[in-house]
Amino acid sequence: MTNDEVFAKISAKFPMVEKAAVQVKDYLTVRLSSKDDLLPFAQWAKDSSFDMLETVTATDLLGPVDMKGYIRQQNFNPFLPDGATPQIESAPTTGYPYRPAMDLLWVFFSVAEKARVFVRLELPREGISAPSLVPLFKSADWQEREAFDLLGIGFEGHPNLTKILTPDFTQGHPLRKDYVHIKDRFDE
Amino acid sequence: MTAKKPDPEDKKPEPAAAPAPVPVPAAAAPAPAPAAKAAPPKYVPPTPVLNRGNGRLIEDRFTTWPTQVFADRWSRPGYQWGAGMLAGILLGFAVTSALIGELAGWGDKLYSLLGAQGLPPLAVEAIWVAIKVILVMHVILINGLWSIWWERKISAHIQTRVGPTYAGSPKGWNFHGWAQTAIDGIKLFLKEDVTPAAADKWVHALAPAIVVVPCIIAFAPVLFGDGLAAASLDIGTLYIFAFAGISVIGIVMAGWGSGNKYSLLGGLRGAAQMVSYELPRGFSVVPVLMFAGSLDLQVIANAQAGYWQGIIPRWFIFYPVVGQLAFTIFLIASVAETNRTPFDIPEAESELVSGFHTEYSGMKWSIFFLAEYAYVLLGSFLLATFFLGGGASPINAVPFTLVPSWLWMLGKAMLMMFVFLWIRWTLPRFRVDQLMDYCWKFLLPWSFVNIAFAGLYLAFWLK
Amino acid sequence: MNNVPEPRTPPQAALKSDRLFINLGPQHPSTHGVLRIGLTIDGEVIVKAVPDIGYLHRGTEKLAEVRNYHHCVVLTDRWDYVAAMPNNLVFCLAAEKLMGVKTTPRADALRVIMCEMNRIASHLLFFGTYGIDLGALTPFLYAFREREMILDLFEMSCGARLTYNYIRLGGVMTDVSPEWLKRTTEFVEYFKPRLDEYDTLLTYNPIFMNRTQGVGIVSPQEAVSWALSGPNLRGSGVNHDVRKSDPYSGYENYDFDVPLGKTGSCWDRYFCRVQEMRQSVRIIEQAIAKLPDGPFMASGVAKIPKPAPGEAYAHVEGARGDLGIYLASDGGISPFRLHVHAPSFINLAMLQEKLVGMKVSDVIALLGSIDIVLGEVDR
Amino acid sequence: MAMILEKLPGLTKGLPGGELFLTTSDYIIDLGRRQSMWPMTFGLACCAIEMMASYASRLDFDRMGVIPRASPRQADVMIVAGTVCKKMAEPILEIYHQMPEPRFVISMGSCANCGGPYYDSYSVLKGVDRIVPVDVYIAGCPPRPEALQYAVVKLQEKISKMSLKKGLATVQQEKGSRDINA
Repeated sequence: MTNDEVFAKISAKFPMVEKAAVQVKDYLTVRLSSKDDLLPFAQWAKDSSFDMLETVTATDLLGPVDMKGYIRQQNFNPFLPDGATPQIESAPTTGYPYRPAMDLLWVFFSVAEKARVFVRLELPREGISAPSLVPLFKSADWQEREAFDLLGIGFEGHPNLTKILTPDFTQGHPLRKDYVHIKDRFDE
Repeated sequence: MTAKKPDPEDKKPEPAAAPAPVPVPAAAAPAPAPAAKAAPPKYVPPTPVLNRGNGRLIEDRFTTWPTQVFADRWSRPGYQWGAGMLAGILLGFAVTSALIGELAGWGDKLYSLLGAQGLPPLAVEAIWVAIKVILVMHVILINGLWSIWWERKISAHIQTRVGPTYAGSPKGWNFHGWAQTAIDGIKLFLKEDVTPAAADKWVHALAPAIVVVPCIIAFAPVLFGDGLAAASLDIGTLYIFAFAGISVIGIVMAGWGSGNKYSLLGGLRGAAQMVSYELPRGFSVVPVLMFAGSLDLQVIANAQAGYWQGIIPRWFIFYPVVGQLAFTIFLIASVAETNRTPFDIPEAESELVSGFHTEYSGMKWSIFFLAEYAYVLLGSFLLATFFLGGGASPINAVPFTLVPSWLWMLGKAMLMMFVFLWIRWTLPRFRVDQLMDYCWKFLLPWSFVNIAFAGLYLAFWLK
Repeated sequence: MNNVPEPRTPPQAALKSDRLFINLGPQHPSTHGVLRIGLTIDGEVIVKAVPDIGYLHRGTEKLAEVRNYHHCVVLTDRWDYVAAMPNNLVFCLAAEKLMGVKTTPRADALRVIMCEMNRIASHLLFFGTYGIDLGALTPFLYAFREREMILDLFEMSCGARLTYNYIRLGGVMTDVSPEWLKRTTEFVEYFKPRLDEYDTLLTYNPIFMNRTQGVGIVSPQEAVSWALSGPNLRGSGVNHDVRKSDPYSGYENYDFDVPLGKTGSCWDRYFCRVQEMRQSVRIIEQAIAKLPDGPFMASGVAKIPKPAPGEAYAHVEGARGDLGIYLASDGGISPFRLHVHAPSFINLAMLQEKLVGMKVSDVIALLGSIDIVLGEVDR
Repeated sequence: MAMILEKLPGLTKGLPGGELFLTTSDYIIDLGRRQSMWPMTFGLACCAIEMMASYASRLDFDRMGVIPRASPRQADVMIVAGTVCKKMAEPILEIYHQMPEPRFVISMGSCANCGGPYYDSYSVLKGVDRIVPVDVYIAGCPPRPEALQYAVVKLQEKISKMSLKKGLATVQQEKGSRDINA
């Protein structure tokens, strides 16, 4: 199935789903209008041969990453000239629409048709939450926990939404752009 | 293929080509005897390699295989000493086992000699028993030195490695790492002895003793050659099985007393396994006992004397079908009794860390190890006695029949021990339920069938 | 009435049994790293399993946001450190899509050769460690003998044994020499009979087959629902291989089969990997035979690339499955967002459900057959 | 046993030949510790693969008497092979305390030395020497198996300098491990 055929099928069923403005290169990217569309869409995907949920993740669109999230020390390399900065610092670029929102991403894959559809949903950062797909796809379990742990996205209906990767004493969600590292007992 | 490193084992000179045992300094002229043979290849240092970065010479000792540097190692005095030490261990092993029996033969003389000193009979008896106990214990200790080293070398060569090489090295006494076990022993002796906080202190401390003591006791009637045994018992077979079976208590104690869940699982698995495999092990010997008509190991060995057609020895393993079946079942059950792969589920490293001895360190742990190898030795000697004709020569011809019986016995036992090690380093591990199935549904029924076969033989063939 | 004795209650709970909680890991000989599984067992049977990961969480996805694109290749090496070439490749493919760089045919062929050799090296490691997990120590040593040869070849081409950084944006780090090609051909010839040796040593060993066949069966529906990939998916009989369905780097030009399992048991997953090594050998032979001439690096890759804002997704068939990278750029020198679709992480998730009802020994058999690398699970 | 060893220098102080006895004991003790170093089978990350390679056929660690033990109770050396993440720091410290004395630590690879490529990561411990005393550091990412074997040789040299008079402890061991809960 080509991307256009897939999109034709989708738009026949869900007229409110539109092609995303920024397409993931070479793949069909659609954008949901609200988070209420997600569960019907996922149900449809599961029933119509898009039976594998490959990825659940999100992008924080707040802005360039905060350098306070990294444990940087002064460079003690004596071979470098004074004032040299070998480490890259984050910097905003002009023209990119930074905004306080998160762009969620689900990737559905059809094993039979070898077709892939990227589903995006933009939600505001404050108190962000989305419906969980665990009842439909088992693979959503850990990936949603990962997104919760690293990005702080709540998934409604997830049976066990707990930390998965970071240790218990890590505060905050590291992949958020405004993450500030709070020193723990392992940082002197 | 790629940058070739010389395989050390291919280039190894034959041990037979060793110069005379007199220590010859490395630089000295070769002795007359080796001069007649082809001179050993002289070590030629490789062409110097320059570091491309800084233009300095890379020392050749980092770019060559160590054995290549020591190509003329046999001329080094340390190497000869090391070989001598290893031969000493082996010889001590043989002599100790031989002495047990020789003393048994001399018993009457010693008895009368001690009695002539005016000692009371009880004291004479006590001295006599003490001598034998010490000798039997030496068998186990020397076996530990020998068989652990041997296992490490055999496993290494099975796995395309070389095994211990440098042990004993600072003065170059490193003949194939002969001292590795001894050095491990020194280290283990000096290690901290940890008793975990959660452990049951007394049970934890007693468990190794309860594993190793029955093992030593079980060696009493073991036949080391023709008429060579520390104690000649009418019920020798039963005695050995009875005492060897006690060790399982020690394993359960180790598992329970360690206060570790892995140990507990290992101990319970060990108990289930060892109790189960006692049965096929015992029943597989029944045909042998039926043929020999006795439980006495000496009688069993004597029953295998002689040759069919003057060629094929009348060993029980050569009795068609029954002999081979009994041998196989007994071998498998013996491997299972010693907790070695493929039956090592009590200490399964990839599942239970180290099983029942997870929490043991230092000397206590090494006693477990000693007991394991002692059981391997026990199994080897039993196999040699029951199925391989004891001290009898396999070939009915003059130079072979003149070899002392204890040497044949030792050779057969070592062959069997090699089989033990070979099995260990080849096969994967069973699962617990499969292990039990294998015992109860396969080995045990077949050992019963085997007894029936043996009865038919007795009725129609052997009369 | 008073004379009637009260009925005696039977002694209750004469045999009191309790469940045991054991911690498998984070330091355990067969967890292949630092995985922890909390097992609640009833005798030898597991009633509950809770995998706990994150003991190797290094925060690579966050670190990538303050590295430039060339630096990121270095980070990718250390996800799946057993097969690092596909990691390099997938990041480069994604970044090249963002930048619009087109690689040369020779670079593509070299990438294919390297990835397939790394697949062999990775499966050899799996073969060896799976043997150790099931108690056979010797296959590990044989596997490493061959693996060392592959590592020697890698060392000859890029100087590193494990973390290669060989596949760069726009091509590869350096061209291979004719000597290298000759030696690789020699290795391939040497390696083919070794595979038959492995089959006699482990694959068709009755004890090994008893341990693995019929254990940890994953049905095709379950496999798709768990989004398994790689040999774990194909072991269940689902025909999905990125090299066939979504070809990259010229895989469509090579003739190879996708080995499939029948029942989805541990043995099928194992067997898929062993068969994949044969297919990799075929691909390497073809790629060397028709290795095109030309430059090994595309022109037009900046020293500090600044791709235009956009998003790209690339995925390859890594040694462990469908390894994908989602890369977003805001026009700066660093990726704006890097997300790794890590096959080990997703394959491992099925453990919590599949382990229930198994025996303790089978935990190791199942865990080993999934073939995880903790660096990729935790990233 | 350790208690007897500690008292030995005092006991033999005035005795004739006491010095000779001590030196001989030192030699034998060091020989045992040096040539029979059993590391934990304890892999963390990439370096663990190189550690496995050094046990394998080509480089055969068994030549030096180094065989891996699965249980910390039977191990002498802890090879910290790979990135030490903060979540893993406590288990490592626990394993270190489970090992019986004398115990040694080899820090393998840049990550275990100082954090390596993850020098600014929020979840990586910047060097295992922040929690346990390290005897030998190996540079590299990952170090070659030969480097690990060289580290073992260096550790052997270090052990051969241990003596009863100095209390049979290396400088690092006296430093002890860090109490991370303090």
